[in-house]
Amino acid sequence: MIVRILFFGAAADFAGSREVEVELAEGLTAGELVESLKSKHSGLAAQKLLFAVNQEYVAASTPLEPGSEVAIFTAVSGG
Amino acid sequence: MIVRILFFGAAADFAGSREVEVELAEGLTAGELVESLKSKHSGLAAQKLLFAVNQEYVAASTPLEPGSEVAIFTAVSGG
Amino acid sequence: MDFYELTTAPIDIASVARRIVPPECGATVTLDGYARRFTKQPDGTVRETEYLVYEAYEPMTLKEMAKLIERARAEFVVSAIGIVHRLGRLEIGDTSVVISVAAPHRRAAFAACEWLIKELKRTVPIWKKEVYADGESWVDGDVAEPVLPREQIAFSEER
Amino acid sequence: MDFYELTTAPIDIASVARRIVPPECGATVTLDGYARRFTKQPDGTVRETEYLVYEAYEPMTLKEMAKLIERARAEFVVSAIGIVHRLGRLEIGDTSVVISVAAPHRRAAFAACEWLIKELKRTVPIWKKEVYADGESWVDGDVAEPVLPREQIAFSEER
Repeated sequence: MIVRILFFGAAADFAGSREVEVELAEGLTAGELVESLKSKHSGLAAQKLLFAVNQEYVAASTPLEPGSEVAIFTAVSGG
Repeated sequence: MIVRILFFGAAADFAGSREVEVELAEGLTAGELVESLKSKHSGLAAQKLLFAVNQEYVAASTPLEPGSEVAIFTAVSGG
Repeated sequence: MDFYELTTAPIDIASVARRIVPPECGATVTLDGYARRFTKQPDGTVRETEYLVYEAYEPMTLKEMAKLIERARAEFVVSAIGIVHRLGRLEIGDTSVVISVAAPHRRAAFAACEWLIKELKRTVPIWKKEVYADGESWVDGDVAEPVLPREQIAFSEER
Repeated sequence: MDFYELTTAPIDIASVARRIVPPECGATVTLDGYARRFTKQPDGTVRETEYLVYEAYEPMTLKEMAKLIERARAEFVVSAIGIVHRLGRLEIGDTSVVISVAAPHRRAAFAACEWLIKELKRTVPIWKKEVYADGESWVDGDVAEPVLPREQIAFSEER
């Protein structure tokens, strides 16, 4: 299945991109995707990452679906 | 001795004036003046009055002095 | 950097809040008080106010505002305080008072601002008259206890 | 009457605060957050910021702001809430966020405003980059715990 990954803030710098589309195995969870990204980008590995699927915070165990929009980012710092 | 009395807010309506100069016995206290005004103006008698001498809140036992500026008023309601 | 003022002109709350933006701060908390159209009367009914008139014992008001700021500074870690109160006739919705507090930590700015409006309503000699279609009345203050200087001074000296 | 917005233009805090003046209220509390010139670094040194850049995950930010307002209304008795956050480049002292809360009782307005800025900083996907004379860095949020929807929804549903 194809999902879109968005990176924000420091996570975008560490990932070296702001947006990518990737082909993933069916049923992969949000947490598993984050772990696989950490093993691919050493900069991300050291970060405490938050993530959202389709613009909502979700639990790591949430399975991704075709077309999901996954956002990966470090702790928010607005305000 | 002569002191100046200022009335504010509801107290001015009850006293029927905003400012008077009065001749008082030496050594009269602020509290005694307030009591004597209450016995003179029935409208004031029912009020819980606050008072200040020379623009400072003072205790009822504070003696007045010649030229004192005494302010008499009901509970403040600014803000 | 603190300031306190009386005015008969409309108050622009941004002009108060933005006057205090210290470089070590990140937040300013502002209380904007204004004339309420509907107020509950002591008998439980709701009355509609047409406009308000504020009157002050002006020289004492300025002294009390200065003391208020001094006491707030003894109580809270804040960088700047601004207080502006309007006098005279105010239409419904007009700002009657603005209190702005800037602090290095926003917790202190919130706490000091809330404390300042509470104490201003208790100590500063200003009175509000509500004018209705069929009459008018001076508003009774929240607290009718005498306010003695010892009480005020002790408060800041103990710290 | 509530509103929440993102903008790249300067924010006039009065235009936010004065947009909510309900007839049953007497006070609006406003938080004005702005870019600090001096910030303490994790190693204890103080660094001077030249300007800031705010970036947001915009569609999620708007959803989170809506949830924030919904949760605040479940927790506090307030009449109106306005939130405006600025994005893009901000100079020192520029307002980055304004949160205004009007309530029948000012205690609730203070409490809700303080709660809203705390929760906004924890949940709304906006990031701040500080730019110094010799470099730049993304600011780490106060709280790095994941924020799950159950936690948010439970919060308002339990009341």
